[in-house]
Amino acid sequence: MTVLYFAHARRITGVSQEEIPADVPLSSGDFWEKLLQRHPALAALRTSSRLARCNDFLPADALIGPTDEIALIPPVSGG
Amino acid sequence: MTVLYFAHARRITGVSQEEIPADVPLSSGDFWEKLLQRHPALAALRTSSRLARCNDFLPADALIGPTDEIALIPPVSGG
Amino acid sequence: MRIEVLISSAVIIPTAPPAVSGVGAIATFTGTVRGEENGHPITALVYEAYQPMAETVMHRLLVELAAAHSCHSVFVQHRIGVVPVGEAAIHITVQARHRAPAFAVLAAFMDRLKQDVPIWKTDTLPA
Amino acid sequence: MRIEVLISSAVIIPTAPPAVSGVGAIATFTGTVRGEENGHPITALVYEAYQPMAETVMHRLLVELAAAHSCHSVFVQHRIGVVPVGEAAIHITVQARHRAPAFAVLAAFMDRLKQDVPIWKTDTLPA
Repeated sequence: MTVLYFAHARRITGVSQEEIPADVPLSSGDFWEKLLQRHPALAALRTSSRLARCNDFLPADALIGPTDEIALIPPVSGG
Repeated sequence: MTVLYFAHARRITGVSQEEIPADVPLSSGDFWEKLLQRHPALAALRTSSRLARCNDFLPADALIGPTDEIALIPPVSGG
Repeated sequence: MRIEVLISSAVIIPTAPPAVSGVGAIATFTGTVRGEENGHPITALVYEAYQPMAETVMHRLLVELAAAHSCHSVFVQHRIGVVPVGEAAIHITVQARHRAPAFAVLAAFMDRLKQDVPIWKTDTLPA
Repeated sequence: MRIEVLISSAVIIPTAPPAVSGVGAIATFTGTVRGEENGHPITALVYEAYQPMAETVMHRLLVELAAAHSCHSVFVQHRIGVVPVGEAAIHITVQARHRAPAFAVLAAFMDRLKQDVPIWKTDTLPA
Protein backbone atom coordinates (compact mmCIF):
# COMPACT_ATOMS: atom_id res chain seq x y z
CA MET A 1 0.00 0.00 0.00
CA THR A 2 1.08 3.57 -0.67
CA VAL A 3 0.84 6.12 2.11
CA LEU A 4 0.77 9.86 1.51
CA TYR A 5 1.91 12.28 4.22
CA PHE A 6 0.97 15.92 4.39
CA ALA A 7 1.77 18.92 6.52
CA HIS A 8 2.80 17.97 10.05
CA ALA A 9 2.72 14.25 9.20
CA ARG A 10 5.23 14.82 6.41
CA ARG A 11 7.46 16.78 8.72
CA ILE A 12 7.45 13.84 11.12
CA THR A 13 8.10 11.14 8.55
CA GLY A 14 10.45 13.18 6.39
CA VAL A 15 8.82 11.82 3.22
CA SER A 16 5.71 12.79 1.31
CA GLN A 17 4.91 9.21 0.41
CA GLU A 18 6.16 5.68 0.90
CA GLU A 19 5.32 2.07 0.16
CA ILE A 20 4.29 -0.15 3.03
CA PRO A 21 4.22 -3.82 2.15
CA ALA A 22 1.09 -5.71 3.13
CA ASP A 23 -0.18 -9.07 1.92
CA VAL A 24 -3.71 -8.87 3.23
CA PRO A 25 -6.32 -6.18 3.77
CA LEU A 26 -5.83 -4.28 7.00
CA SER A 27 -8.24 -2.64 9.38
CA SER A 28 -7.58 1.01 10.20
CA GLY A 29 -6.22 -0.09 13.56
CA ASP A 30 -3.76 -2.54 12.01
CA PHE A 31 -2.78 0.04 9.42
CA TRP A 32 -1.97 2.56 12.15
CA GLU A 33 0.08 -0.07 13.99
CA LYS A 34 2.21 -0.50 10.88
CA LEU A 35 2.63 3.25 10.53
CA LEU A 36 3.65 3.64 14.14
CA GLN A 37 6.21 0.85 13.91
CA ARG A 38 7.94 2.85 11.18
CA HIS A 39 7.30 6.33 12.57
CA PRO A 40 6.66 6.22 16.32
CA ALA A 41 6.37 10.02 16.40
CA LEU A 42 3.17 9.81 14.33
CA ALA A 43 1.51 8.71 17.58
CA ALA A 44 1.12 12.42 18.33
CA LEU A 45 -1.23 12.69 15.35
CA ARG A 46 -3.13 9.44 15.76
CA THR A 47 -6.28 10.65 17.52
CA SER A 48 -6.54 13.87 15.56
CA SER A 49 -5.84 12.51 12.07
CA ARG A 50 -8.07 10.76 9.58
CA LEU A 51 -7.32 8.37 6.74
CA ALA A 52 -8.52 8.97 3.20
CA ARG A 53 -8.73 6.89 0.04
CA CYS A 54 -9.92 7.90 -3.41
CA ASN A 55 -10.42 11.53 -2.30
CA ASP A 56 -12.76 10.60 0.51
CA PHE A 57 -12.37 9.96 4.22
CA LEU A 58 -12.30 6.30 5.17
CA PRO A 59 -15.17 4.98 7.26
CA ALA A 60 -13.94 3.58 10.59
CA ASP A 61 -14.75 0.00 9.57
CA ALA A 62 -13.17 0.13 6.09
CA LEU A 63 -10.51 -2.40 5.12
CA ILE A 64 -7.36 -1.16 3.43
CA GLY A 65 -6.24 -3.30 0.50
CA PRO A 66 -2.59 -4.11 -0.32
CA THR A 67 -2.61 -1.88 -3.41
CA ASP A 68 -4.59 1.03 -1.94
CA GLU A 69 -3.27 4.56 -1.81
CA ILE A 70 -4.00 5.96 1.63
CA ALA A 71 -3.56 9.57 2.69
CA LEU A 72 -2.93 10.48 6.29
CA ILE A 73 -4.88 13.69 6.92
CA PRO A 74 -3.78 15.66 10.00
CA PRO A 75 -6.19 18.32 11.31
CA VAL A 76 -6.82 20.74 8.48
CA SER A 77 -6.39 24.51 8.66
CA GLY A 78 -7.37 25.98 5.31
CA GLY A 79 -9.10 29.24 4.57
CA MET B 1 -44.74 72.81 9.51
CA THR B 2 -43.24 71.37 6.34
CA VAL B 3 -44.21 67.87 5.28
CA LEU B 4 -42.12 65.74 2.90
CA TYR B 5 -43.73 62.97 0.89
CA PHE B 6 -41.87 60.04 -0.66
CA ALA B 7 -42.65 57.11 -2.87
CA HIS B 8 -46.27 55.99 -2.58
CA ALA B 9 -47.12 58.92 -0.33
CA ARG B 10 -45.90 61.35 -2.98
CA ARG B 11 -47.92 59.57 -5.63
CA ILE B 12 -51.03 60.02 -3.47
CA THR B 13 -50.47 63.68 -2.62
CA GLY B 14 -49.01 64.67 -5.97
CA VAL B 15 -46.41 66.84 -4.27
CA SER B 16 -43.04 66.07 -2.72
CA GLN B 17 -43.47 68.65 0.02
CA GLU B 18 -45.94 71.16 1.30
CA GLU B 19 -46.52 73.64 4.11
CA ILE B 20 -49.19 72.88 6.65
CA PRO B 21 -50.03 75.82 8.91
CA ALA B 22 -50.10 75.11 12.63
CA ASP B 23 -49.98 77.54 15.53
CA VAL B 24 -49.25 75.09 18.31
CA PRO B 25 -47.30 71.85 18.70
CA LEU B 26 -49.26 68.81 17.56
CA SER B 27 -49.27 65.23 18.68
CA SER B 28 -48.66 62.60 15.99
CA GLY B 29 -52.37 61.83 16.05
CA ASP B 30 -53.36 65.46 15.50
CA PHE B 31 -50.73 65.79 12.80
CA TRP B 32 -52.16 62.79 10.96
CA GLU B 33 -55.66 64.26 11.25
CA LYS B 34 -54.43 67.38 9.48
CA LEU B 35 -52.75 65.30 6.75
CA LEU B 36 -55.89 63.24 6.20
CA GLN B 37 -58.09 66.35 5.93
CA ARG B 38 -55.92 67.44 3.01
CA HIS B 39 -55.25 64.03 1.50
CA PRO B 40 -57.91 61.50 2.52
CA ALA B 41 -56.22 58.81 0.38
CA LEU B 42 -53.22 58.87 2.73
CA ALA B 43 -55.41 56.87 5.12
CA ALA B 44 -54.23 53.79 3.20
CA LEU B 45 -50.71 54.45 4.48
CA ARG B 46 -51.50 55.51 8.01
CA THR B 47 -50.89 52.28 9.91
CA SER B 48 -47.87 51.27 7.85
CA SER B 49 -46.06 54.61 7.72
CA ARG B 50 -43.85 56.37 10.22
CA LEU B 51 -43.01 60.02 10.77
CA ALA B 52 -39.45 61.30 10.86
CA ARG B 53 -37.79 64.52 11.92
CA CYS B 54 -34.10 65.49 11.76
CA ASN B 55 -33.20 62.22 10.03
CA ASP B 56 -34.68 60.08 12.77
CA PHE B 57 -38.00 58.36 13.34
CA LEU B 58 -40.31 60.22 15.70
CA PRO B 59 -41.15 58.57 19.00
CA ALA B 60 -44.89 57.95 19.35
CA ASP B 61 -45.24 60.59 22.07
CA ALA B 62 -43.23 63.34 20.34
CA LEU B 63 -44.78 66.73 19.74
CA ILE B 64 -44.43 68.32 16.33
CA GLY B 65 -43.62 72.01 16.41
CA PRO B 66 -45.03 74.63 14.03
CA THR B 67 -41.66 75.05 12.24
CA ASP B 68 -40.66 71.39 12.14
CA GLU B 69 -39.88 69.54 8.91
CA ILE B 70 -41.63 66.19 9.05
CA ALA B 71 -41.11 63.35 6.59
CA LEU B 72 -43.82 60.78 6.00
CA ILE B 73 -42.04 57.44 5.57
CA PRO B 74 -44.10 54.73 3.90
CA PRO B 75 -42.87 51.11 4.25
CA VAL B 76 -39.34 50.99 2.87
CA SER B 77 -38.08 48.61 0.21
CA GLY B 78 -34.41 49.31 -0.37
CA GLY B 79 -31.64 46.87 -1.17
CA MET C 1 -13.65 51.74 12.90
CA ARG C 2 -14.37 53.20 9.49
CA ILE C 3 -17.88 53.56 8.10
CA GLU C 4 -18.70 54.92 4.66
CA VAL C 5 -22.14 55.30 3.14
CA LEU C 6 -22.83 56.48 -0.38
CA ILE C 7 -26.18 56.92 -2.09
CA SER C 8 -25.88 57.84 -5.72
CA SER C 9 -27.45 57.37 -9.12
CA ALA C 10 -24.06 56.29 -10.52
CA VAL C 11 -23.41 52.68 -11.52
CA ILE C 12 -22.00 50.77 -8.55
CA ILE C 13 -18.47 49.57 -9.19
CA PRO C 14 -17.46 47.33 -6.30
CA THR C 15 -13.96 48.24 -5.27
CA ALA C 16 -11.77 46.36 -2.84
CA PRO C 17 -11.49 48.31 0.40
CA PRO C 18 -8.04 49.49 1.43
CA ALA C 19 -6.13 46.75 3.25
CA VAL C 20 -6.28 47.29 7.00
CA SER C 21 -3.88 45.76 9.46
CA GLY C 22 -5.52 42.99 11.46
CA VAL C 23 -8.22 42.27 8.91
CA GLY C 24 -8.47 38.60 8.01
CA ALA C 25 -12.02 38.51 6.71
CA ILE C 26 -13.77 40.53 4.02
CA ALA C 27 -17.40 39.75 3.34
CA THR C 28 -19.45 41.44 0.65
CA PHE C 29 -23.02 41.45 -0.48
CA THR C 30 -24.32 42.69 -3.81
CA GLY C 31 -28.03 42.98 -4.40
CA THR C 32 -28.80 43.00 -8.12
CA VAL C 33 -32.02 43.66 -9.99
CA ARG C 34 -33.62 40.44 -11.15
CA GLY C 35 -35.54 40.17 -14.41
CA GLU C 36 -38.90 39.95 -12.73
CA GLU C 37 -40.85 41.66 -9.98
CA ASN C 38 -43.95 40.06 -8.50
CA GLY C 39 -43.91 37.55 -11.33
CA HIS C 40 -43.81 40.09 -14.16
CA PRO C 41 -40.79 40.47 -16.43
CA ILE C 42 -39.08 43.85 -16.04
CA THR C 43 -36.11 45.65 -17.52
CA ALA C 44 -35.31 47.87 -14.53
CA LEU C 45 -36.35 49.01 -11.09
CA VAL C 46 -36.51 52.62 -9.98
CA TYR C 47 -35.23 53.47 -6.51
CA GLU C 48 -35.87 56.61 -4.54
CA ALA C 49 -34.29 57.70 -1.25
CA TYR C 50 -34.89 60.29 1.39
CA GLN C 51 -31.20 60.76 1.03
CA PRO C 52 -30.05 62.67 4.14
CA MET C 53 -32.09 60.45 6.43
CA ALA C 54 -31.13 57.23 4.61
CA GLU C 55 -27.45 58.10 4.91
CA THR C 56 -27.80 59.07 8.55
CA VAL C 57 -29.79 55.97 9.49
CA MET C 58 -27.38 53.65 7.65
CA HIS C 59 -24.39 55.30 9.23
CA ARG C 60 -25.84 55.10 12.73
CA LEU C 61 -26.86 51.50 12.21
CA LEU C 62 -23.41 50.54 10.93
CA VAL C 63 -21.63 52.23 13.82
CA GLU C 64 -23.83 50.25 16.18
CA LEU C 65 -23.37 46.92 14.35
CA ALA C 66 -19.65 47.32 13.72
CA ALA C 67 -19.06 48.10 17.39
CA ALA C 68 -21.24 45.21 18.58
CA HIS C 69 -19.38 42.75 16.35
CA SER C 70 -15.91 44.33 16.44
CA CYS C 71 -15.65 44.97 12.73
CA HIS C 72 -12.96 47.25 11.29
CA SER C 73 -14.87 48.84 8.46
CA VAL C 74 -18.08 48.83 6.51
CA PHE C 75 -18.63 50.42 3.11
CA VAL C 76 -22.15 50.70 1.70
CA GLN C 77 -23.20 51.96 -1.71
CA HIS C 78 -26.88 52.18 -2.65
CA ARG C 79 -27.91 53.19 -6.13
CA ILE C 80 -31.00 55.30 -6.78
CA GLY C 81 -32.87 56.17 -9.94
CA VAL C 82 -33.19 53.62 -12.74
CA VAL C 83 -31.26 50.39 -12.06
CA PRO C 84 -31.35 48.03 -15.06
CA VAL C 85 -31.73 44.27 -14.67
CA GLY C 86 -28.45 42.59 -13.75
CA GLU C 87 -26.95 45.74 -12.23
CA ALA C 88 -26.34 46.29 -8.53
CA ALA C 89 -28.77 48.26 -6.40
CA ILE C 90 -26.65 47.80 -3.30
CA HIS C 91 -23.12 46.73 -2.48
CA ILE C 92 -21.71 46.27 1.01
CA THR C 93 -18.22 45.36 2.12
CA VAL C 94 -17.38 44.45 5.71
CA GLN C 95 -13.84 44.02 7.01
CA ALA C 96 -13.19 42.22 10.26
CA ARG C 97 -10.56 40.20 12.03
CA HIS C 98 -12.58 36.99 11.67
CA ARG C 99 -15.35 35.84 9.39
CA ALA C 100 -18.17 35.32 11.91
CA PRO C 101 -18.53 39.01 12.86
CA ALA C 102 -18.25 40.04 9.22
CA PHE C 103 -21.09 37.68 8.24
CA ALA C 104 -23.14 38.83 11.24
CA VAL C 105 -22.84 42.51 10.32
CA LEU C 106 -23.66 41.84 6.68
CA ALA C 107 -26.82 39.88 7.46
CA ALA C 108 -27.99 42.19 10.25
CA PHE C 109 -27.42 45.29 8.16
CA MET C 110 -29.45 43.95 5.27
CA ASP C 111 -32.31 43.02 7.61
CA ARG C 112 -32.34 46.46 9.18
CA LEU C 113 -31.97 48.19 5.82
CA LYS C 114 -35.21 46.62 4.72
CA GLN C 115 -37.00 47.82 7.86
CA ASP C 116 -35.61 51.23 8.70
CA VAL C 117 -33.75 52.90 5.86
CA PRO C 118 -35.91 55.31 3.82
CA ILE C 119 -35.21 53.93 0.37
CA TRP C 120 -37.98 52.67 -1.87
CA LYS C 121 -38.47 50.74 -5.04
CA THR C 122 -40.95 53.16 -6.58
CA ASP C 123 -41.45 51.73 -10.03
CA THR C 124 -40.68 48.91 -12.40
CA LEU C 125 -39.99 49.30 -16.09
CA PRO C 126 -41.75 46.42 -17.84
CA ALA C 127 -39.96 44.24 -20.38
CA MET D 1 -26.30 24.92 -10.63
CA ARG D 2 -22.70 25.80 -11.39
CA ILE D 3 -19.84 24.92 -9.07
CA GLU D 4 -16.22 25.81 -9.71
CA VAL D 5 -13.27 25.05 -7.47
CA LEU D 6 -9.72 26.16 -8.12
CA ILE D 7 -6.63 25.51 -6.00
CA SER D 8 -3.56 27.29 -7.28
CA SER D 9 -0.42 29.06 -6.19
CA ALA D 10 -1.38 32.07 -8.31
CA VAL D 11 -2.47 35.33 -6.72
CA ILE D 12 -6.23 35.36 -6.25
CA ILE D 13 -7.90 38.03 -8.32
CA PRO D 14 -11.57 38.15 -7.34
CA THR D 15 -13.61 38.41 -10.49
CA ALA D 16 -17.31 39.06 -10.71
CA PRO D 17 -19.13 35.89 -11.72
CA PRO D 18 -21.06 35.96 -14.99
CA ALA D 19 -24.53 37.42 -14.54
CA VAL D 20 -27.12 34.69 -14.28
CA SER D 21 -30.81 35.19 -14.88
CA GLY D 22 -32.77 35.05 -11.63
CA VAL D 23 -29.83 35.96 -9.42
CA GLY D 24 -30.59 38.83 -7.05
CA ALA D 25 -27.94 38.18 -4.42
CA ILE D 26 -24.20 37.79 -4.67
CA ALA D 27 -22.30 37.16 -1.46
CA THR D 28 -18.55 36.85 -1.26
CA PHE D 29 -15.99 36.02 1.36
CA THR D 30 -12.29 36.72 1.17
CA GLY D 31 -9.94 35.33 3.78
CA THR D 32 -6.71 37.29 3.89
CA VAL D 33 -3.47 36.67 5.73
CA ARG D 34 -3.19 38.81 8.83
CA GLY D 35 0.10 40.21 10.05
CA GLU D 36 0.30 37.88 13.02
CA GLU D 37 -0.19 34.22 13.80
CA ASN D 38 -0.56 33.02 17.38
CA GLY D 39 0.52 36.44 18.56
CA HIS D 40 3.75 36.61 16.55
CA PRO D 41 4.23 39.05 13.68
CA ILE D 42 4.59 37.33 10.31
CA THR D 43 5.11 38.32 6.70
CA ALA D 44 3.40 35.33 5.10
CA LEU D 45 1.71 32.00 5.62
CA VAL D 46 2.49 28.87 3.67
CA TYR D 47 -0.45 26.71 2.58
CA GLU D 48 -0.33 23.12 1.38
CA ALA D 49 -3.15 21.05 -0.10
CA TYR D 50 -3.78 17.43 -0.91
CA GLN D 51 -5.04 18.91 -4.10
CA PRO D 52 -7.16 16.21 -5.78
CA MET D 53 -8.92 15.39 -2.54
CA ALA D 54 -9.33 19.04 -1.51
CA GLU D 55 -10.93 19.83 -4.86
CA THR D 56 -13.17 16.78 -4.73
CA VAL D 57 -14.29 17.40 -1.16
CA MET D 58 -14.98 21.08 -1.81
CA HIS D 59 -16.91 20.30 -4.96
CA ARG D 60 -19.01 17.62 -3.27
CA LEU D 61 -19.68 19.90 -0.31
CA LEU D 62 -20.73 22.77 -2.55
CA VAL D 63 -23.07 20.63 -4.62
CA GLU D 64 -24.71 19.53 -1.39
CA LEU D 65 -24.93 23.06 0.10
CA ALA D 66 -26.02 24.76 -3.12
CA ALA D 67 -28.80 22.22 -3.59
CA ALA D 68 -29.93 22.44 0.03
CA HIS D 69 -30.12 26.24 -0.15
CA SER D 70 -31.16 26.63 -3.81
CA CYS D 71 -28.14 28.63 -4.88
CA HIS D 72 -27.32 29.18 -8.55
CA SER D 73 -23.55 29.07 -8.43
CA VAL D 74 -20.54 28.93 -6.18
CA PHE D 75 -16.98 29.76 -7.17
CA VAL D 76 -14.12 28.97 -4.79
CA GLN D 77 -10.46 29.81 -5.19
CA HIS D 78 -7.90 28.70 -2.59
CA ARG D 79 -4.31 29.75 -2.87
CA ILE D 80 -1.44 27.45 -1.85
CA GLY D 81 2.25 28.05 -1.36
CA VAL D 82 3.46 31.34 0.11
CA VAL D 83 0.66 33.85 0.71
CA PRO D 84 2.00 37.24 1.86
CA VAL D 85 0.27 39.29 4.54
CA GLY D 86 -2.71 41.22 3.16
CA GLU D 87 -3.23 38.85 0.24
CA ALA D 88 -6.13 36.45 -0.10
CA ALA D 89 -5.79 32.78 0.81
CA ILE D 90 -9.38 32.07 -0.15
CA HIS D 91 -12.14 33.75 -2.11
CA ILE D 92 -15.70 32.50 -2.47
CA THR D 93 -18.59 33.88 -4.46
CA VAL D 94 -22.14 32.61 -4.09
CA GLN D 95 -24.98 33.60 -6.41
CA ALA D 96 -28.57 33.03 -5.38
CA ARG D 97 -32.03 34.37 -5.93
CA HIS D 98 -32.19 35.85 -2.43
CA ARG D 99 -29.62 36.83 0.15
CA ALA D 100 -30.45 34.40 2.98
CA PRO D 101 -29.44 31.23 1.07
CA ALA D 102 -26.32 32.95 -0.24
CA PHE D 103 -25.25 33.89 3.29
CA ALA D 104 -26.10 30.40 4.55
CA VAL D 105 -23.97 28.67 1.92
CA LEU D 106 -21.06 31.03 2.50
CA ALA D 107 -21.01 30.48 6.26
CA ALA D 108 -21.63 26.73 6.08
CA PHE D 109 -18.95 26.24 3.45
CA MET D 110 -16.34 28.06 5.51
CA ASP D 111 -17.20 26.00 8.59
CA ARG D 112 -16.93 22.74 6.66
CA LEU D 113 -13.76 23.86 4.90
CA LYS D 114 -12.06 24.22 8.25
CA GLN D 115 -13.14 20.71 9.28
CA ASP D 116 -12.98 18.53 6.19
CA VAL D 117 -10.93 20.00 3.37
CA PRO D 118 -7.31 18.77 3.29
CA ILE D 119 -5.56 22.12 3.16
CA TRP D 120 -3.07 23.17 5.80
CA LYS D 121 -1.23 26.21 6.98
CA THR D 122 2.15 24.54 7.21
CA ASP D 123 4.43 27.39 8.04
CA THR D 124 4.71 31.03 8.88
CA LEU D 125 7.39 33.37 7.61
CA PRO D 126 8.36 35.60 10.55
CA ALA D 127 8.55 39.36 10.19
